[in-house]
Amino acid sequence: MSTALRVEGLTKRFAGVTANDDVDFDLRRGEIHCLFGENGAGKSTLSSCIFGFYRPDKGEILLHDQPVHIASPMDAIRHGIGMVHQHFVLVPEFTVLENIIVGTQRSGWRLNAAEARQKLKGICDGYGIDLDLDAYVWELPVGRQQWVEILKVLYLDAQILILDEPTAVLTPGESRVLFDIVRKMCARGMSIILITHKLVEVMQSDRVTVLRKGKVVATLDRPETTPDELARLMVGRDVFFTVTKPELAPGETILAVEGLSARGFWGDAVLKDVSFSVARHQILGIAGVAGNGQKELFEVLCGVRRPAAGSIIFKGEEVAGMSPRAMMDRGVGHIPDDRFREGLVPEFSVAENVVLGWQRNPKYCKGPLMDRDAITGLAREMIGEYQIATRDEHVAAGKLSGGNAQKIIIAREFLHASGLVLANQPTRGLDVGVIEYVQTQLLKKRAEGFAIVLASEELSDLFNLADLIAVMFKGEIMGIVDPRTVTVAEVGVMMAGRRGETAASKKRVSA
Amino acid sequence: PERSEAADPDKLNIAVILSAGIESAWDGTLIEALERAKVAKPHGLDITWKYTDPLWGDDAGDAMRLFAESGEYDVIWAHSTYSDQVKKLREEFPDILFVVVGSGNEGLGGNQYWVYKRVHEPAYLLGYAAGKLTKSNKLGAVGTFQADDVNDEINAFFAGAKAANPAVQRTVAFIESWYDPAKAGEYTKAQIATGADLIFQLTGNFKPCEEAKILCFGNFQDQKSFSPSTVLSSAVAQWDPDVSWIVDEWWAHKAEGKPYAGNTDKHWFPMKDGGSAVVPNAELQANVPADVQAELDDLKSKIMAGGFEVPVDVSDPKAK
Amino acid sequence: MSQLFQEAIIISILASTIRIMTPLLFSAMGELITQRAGIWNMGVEGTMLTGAFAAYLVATATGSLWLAVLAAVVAGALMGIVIAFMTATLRVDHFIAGLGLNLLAGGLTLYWFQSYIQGRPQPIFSGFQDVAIPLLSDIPVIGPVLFSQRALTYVALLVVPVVWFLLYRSRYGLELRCLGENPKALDVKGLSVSARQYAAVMLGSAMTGLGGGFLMLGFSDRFLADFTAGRGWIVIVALIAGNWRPKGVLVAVTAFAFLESLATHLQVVGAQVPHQLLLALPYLASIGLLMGLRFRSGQPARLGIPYARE
Amino acid sequence: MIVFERRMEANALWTLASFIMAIVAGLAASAILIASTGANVPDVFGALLQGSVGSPKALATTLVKAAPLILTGLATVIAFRAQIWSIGQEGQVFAGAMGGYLGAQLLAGLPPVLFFPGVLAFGMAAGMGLGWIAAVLRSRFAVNEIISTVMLNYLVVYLLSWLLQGGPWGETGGTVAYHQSPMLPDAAFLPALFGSSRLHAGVLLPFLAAAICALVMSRTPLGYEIRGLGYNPEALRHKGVDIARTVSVIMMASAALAALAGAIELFGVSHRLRADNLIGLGYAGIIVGMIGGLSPIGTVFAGLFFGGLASGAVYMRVLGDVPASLVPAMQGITLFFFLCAGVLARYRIVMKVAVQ
Ligand SMILES: Nc1ncnc2c1ncn2[C@@H]1O[C@H](COP(=O)(O)OP(=O)(O)OP(=O)(O)O)[C@@H](O)[C@H]1O
Ligand SMILES: Nc1ncnc2c1ncn2[C@@H]1O[C@H](COP(=O)(O)OP(=O)(O)OP(=O)(O)O)[C@@H](O)[C@H]1O
Ligand SMILES: [Mg+2]
Ligand SMILES: [Mg+2]
Repeated sequence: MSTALRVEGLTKRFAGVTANDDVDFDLRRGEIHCLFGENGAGKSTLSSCIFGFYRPDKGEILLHDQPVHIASPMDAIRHGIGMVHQHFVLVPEFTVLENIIVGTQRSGWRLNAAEARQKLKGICDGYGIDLDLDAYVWELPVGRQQWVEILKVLYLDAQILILDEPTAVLTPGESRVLFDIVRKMCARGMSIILITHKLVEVMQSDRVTVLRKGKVVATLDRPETTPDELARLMVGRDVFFTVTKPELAPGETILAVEGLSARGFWGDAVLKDVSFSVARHQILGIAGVAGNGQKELFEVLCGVRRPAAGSIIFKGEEVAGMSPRAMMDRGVGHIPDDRFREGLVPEFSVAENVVLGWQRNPKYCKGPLMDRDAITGLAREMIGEYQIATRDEHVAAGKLSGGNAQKIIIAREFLHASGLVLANQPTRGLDVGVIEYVQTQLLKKRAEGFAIVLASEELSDLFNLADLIAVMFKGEIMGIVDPRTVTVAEVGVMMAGRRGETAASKKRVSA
Repeated sequence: PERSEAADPDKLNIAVILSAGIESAWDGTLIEALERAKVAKPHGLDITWKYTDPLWGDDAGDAMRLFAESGEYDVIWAHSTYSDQVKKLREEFPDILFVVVGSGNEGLGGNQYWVYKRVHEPAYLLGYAAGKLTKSNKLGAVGTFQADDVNDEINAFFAGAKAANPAVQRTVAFIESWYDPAKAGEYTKAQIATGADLIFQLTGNFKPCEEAKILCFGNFQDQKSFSPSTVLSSAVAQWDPDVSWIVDEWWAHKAEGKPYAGNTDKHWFPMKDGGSAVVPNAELQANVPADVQAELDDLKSKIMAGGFEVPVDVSDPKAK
Repeated sequence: MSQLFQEAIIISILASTIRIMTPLLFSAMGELITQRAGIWNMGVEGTMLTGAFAAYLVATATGSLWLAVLAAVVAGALMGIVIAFMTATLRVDHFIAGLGLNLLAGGLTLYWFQSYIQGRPQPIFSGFQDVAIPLLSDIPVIGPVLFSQRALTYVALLVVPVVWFLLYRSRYGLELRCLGENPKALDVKGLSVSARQYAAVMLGSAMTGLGGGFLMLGFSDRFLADFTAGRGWIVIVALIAGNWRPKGVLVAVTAFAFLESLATHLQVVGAQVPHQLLLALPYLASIGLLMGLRFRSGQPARLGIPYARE
Repeated sequence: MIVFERRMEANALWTLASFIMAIVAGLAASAILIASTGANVPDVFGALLQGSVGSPKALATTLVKAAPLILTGLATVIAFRAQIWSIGQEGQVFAGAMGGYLGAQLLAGLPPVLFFPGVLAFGMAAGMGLGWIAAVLRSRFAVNEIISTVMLNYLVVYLLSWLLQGGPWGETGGTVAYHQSPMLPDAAFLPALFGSSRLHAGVLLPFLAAAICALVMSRTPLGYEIRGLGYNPEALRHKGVDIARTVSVIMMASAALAALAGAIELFGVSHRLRADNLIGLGYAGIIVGMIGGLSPIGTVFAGLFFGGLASGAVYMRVLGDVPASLVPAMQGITLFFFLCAGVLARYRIVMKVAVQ
């Protein structure tokens, strides 16, 4: 196989961090080459340098063994390099078609959509992608938005494709479709750089390059390695993929939800008649494809969204419609899914974020002033206890990698909650080391006697952790099942809208 | 008083604090009067002056103080409501003659003189002509802000019109801005739309009259140059008697040792003393029938001779 | 009051609405283009003032009104370069760049004006006259309201569909809106964000300057300090109230102009309330109208946020 | 190739150097402007210096001019830090003076220790009323605060005009009204700090206010919430902060500061209610606050700088023979160079060999 692209001695520094340190890397024609590494290891930075989006401080890029000068994405595109960025680079207010053609037309006054439509039809048919080109992107579920990103690249005739965590927002089914398509691309001679944290996906590639702290640790042929080895290379220690969950008898009911409904901005029903209950020492898993009401459910439970109907009994008290403040004061902890938007103030320091929401608490105040010593003390304690990788407690939270930012939220919520923790997608986008850590922490709280509501698109999370799994579809609960008695496939069917057996829950509730 | 016996002064240097800018009618007419005084050389004086940009409040006070402390100025002519500032200075500079002008001032006396300007007599004459010339029996007046020395003109204009033609209806508008020609234009056009066929224009925008091809009257300054085809006549302020009054007072103090005795009440020079005038636009004379012109001439000579007094009415002018 | 309902007055109210709104419309459409490109230019007042002053200088110096129009456009575009340099190149806070421009323009125009007239009587010019469109202007009510206006009024009214077409139907418009919604989407395709922002701000500011120039050339014969008298703020208000859409902005500007025209006529027909209340009416009513309206914000997502790649 | 590279940490010396360069460049540009009209540049600058810092009296004037600007600047800081784009400082200044004047009518005769705090409180309360209206319009009716505050500015100006001309507060009698109220009694003049100087006691308030603002912003829960609201209101909402209430508090506090500016102008400077010494203080305050980097201490310096320019303006006009409008032009020019300096300070200039 010939080399499609080679990177030699690439170094990229940001103010203060060396994100890539003398990286050597090569991509063969027609292969899927996985970049694997912890959060913050420098995977996205390396990709962006190849794509000409960042300018490396040192190093060379060779295409087909010829040194090339890639000064901007324009050059990269000209050389047939395309990139799907880790975070969507889409315009929600534009249609799919507009998102794809914006900036690609080089002549003429009028928008020439007809021609583009024709070409896109060809691409979609060729790969079996089904997407309404005239839908607004804001109307699409996140999973579908990823297809828009991929179409953008294909539309520009890329031969080398960089996919930065494309499956983070995809359901397992969608991920499978994506992999089928990626393999088709390889068969057509395209070469793929794939970034992912999911070992299942890594194991479907041809070769793997492991990055740690900006350096290449190893490049391995996939058949010659194992997930355990990769994880060890990545973190520098052994990682256990299944945490052990002790059997615990559920205690008294902490949270009982009955007939809960809620409406969206346009008055549409986003939650329909949701009922469940969680007890002490119990984790209720919420399964479902993102956008099926999980977010709204958590918002109602933590008080930021008003329910339209129904009751929420928390420790025997009706709390439906109470403010977030009231819920927090009653001991409800909330780990939101959008950590940098809802869970943290990125510009605030780690210390400031540790007391977010508790800034008026007398514990952290001295008279009318905030007690700096108490707050930094607490922050240091949390940094130690939760192993938050940061220079010190004064660093802005937004500067931390996703995993470490998530730890701040977990630390804060666990510290202040008593009784109930609501965790929505706590492991999304995290590397396996951190996932293991988050899972351990949740189990620790369970053992302490908390009730936990945990939503995750990773069914492995739920099967590892949950005592019961409620499956949501279009704002409704399709059924509540016992993970010990159902298979992943059965849950998958319910996630697609088939009503399932709720015997397990009934048994427990009546018990 | 001692110095004055040594030699009569031959120079008079005036510092002028402008309130709106040389391009405005209020300030521009003063400078014109000073120009004439310079040529006329009262008491053989070489009159020179320096003026500031528009200044208000304590900035004006600071400027006056700088002028006063420089020792170069004999008269500080603050051309609007500045008695609060003069109050803080006049005792410190007893030799300097301070002038404040127009409404809103306090008559302090001593070395503060209070020049007042009323142009209501010419406005009455314009109104009289308007009353005779109107066909719709409806007249308009557009002003900037209400004030004592604005209201008197508008009221006199309508009083004149009423005297000439009891059927006259009036419409009045204030734009609450010193400088907004577009807004002034809309108010004028609105008046024309309500049927006004002659406008007393106090905001200086004659375009609407040009477009509607109607006649209008200028205010405070001869404004026919702005719109030769519409400005039939203007009620003009003339500061010459005021300037010469002040020069005389200063002279009497400087040369004859007479103590300053500023007025504490409003003091204005009527039309007969040259404090104001009607300046018609000769090119539009054909619009005024001979009999109307004769009546106007008659009325004017009565006013000039003191046989007729135009009442001063400073109440809020309202549409009627 | 009943006078208000006479035909002549209704025509006058409507015609006045058109006159009040057209200069604002140029500027608002200019600011719309600027803001859709993600630049929150608070310097509308200063840009309009500079356009008006440039128009005045050229009109009095050359006597040519169309050269004066050109001058207003060029002056506006120059102000646009200043804003673009501050926001796109230096990535200074958009608000302060615009407010600074207002300060600068207010000071410089007055300084140059005072230096220009140097104490002599202020030169004046004779501005645009109404151009009645044959036949159309004879239609009752609509004719005098819409079809006997200044030539630039027709241009202003045409600008709305043109801007709409530019934004929604042209290739440039798609890229321009993309600047405001997510400039990174252009950047990752290798297109220069800042070059496009310069172009958009210059075009937008040129139109904003034209608004000031039209105010001067269409409705005045001279320059005065603070000539635009706060209209730039009304433009910004109209843009927000119009939810950043050409049609919306047109409606907002029209509504404001209509209220102002109505207040004008109320004072003139002698409504027995303090005239200050009538002058305040457009502002009071605007707030009232906006309290009743509620819509999903059309504010460009990245409006006012300086774009940096790293 | 010479490139600008972002600095990790600010370097104090380089920052200082950047700002000195800005001042020099601003002065150079102003000199060109002055020379363009034929005036003598050294004379003009000399006059400016003399009028701003050249004598105790000039310094006093600078302080008196800076005082309201610092207050409106602080009002801007508080609102803008929370990303509340209030343009209402102008109207709030007016409201402060109007409220103060009303207070002076009602509290006349009280001893000074009660009278002055009382009338200032009246002024601030009037401003807070305006701030509250804008906050309610924003929170309850989703009216953008730029719109509401701009509109309220107009309304307040017309209200004052009516109060003084046609309404109850116009001066009547001997000296007929000219958009001003009668003079306040001497007892209502803020006492002078040093004998007969114009330096009234009110000029201390902005400094006190700035210190309080600095403390509130950096050390109190409210300041924490203000900053947080500016960065990420959504996270605050999720963490139990009542956004509507906080916005009200911020807008009212901001308005109170701006209103205090109007009140001290009334009781310390003009001693009668009139518009012309209040016009522009609010808009200038926005610029002062932003030049001050939206920090209370920076605002004090920016306010003093603007105050100095304003106080030097008259000298420049009288002694230097240039139009007083040179000052806003100079302020604008310097502002732009300051902005450039602010950017420059965050970069270092390095020689670099281009990567191939
Ligand atoms: N624009 C930037 N400015 C400053 N530092 C940055 C920037 N982008 C990335 N970094 C830092 O560079 C390092 C590498 O980041 P990068 O995004 O490449 O990691 P990654 O391997 O993609 O991580 P993840 O798995 O979380 O996406 C991190 O320490 C990150 O904080
Ligand atoms: N990002 C979004 N999220 C939710 N609703 C939206 C979004 N964008 C638009 N809408 C709503 O969808 C509908 C159609 O939006 P669109 O912008 O196409 O309106 P429109 O009718 O084309 O407006 P105009 O013709 O004035 O441009 C409107 O009700 C709009 O408010
Ligand atoms: Mg990444
Ligand atoms: Mg649309």
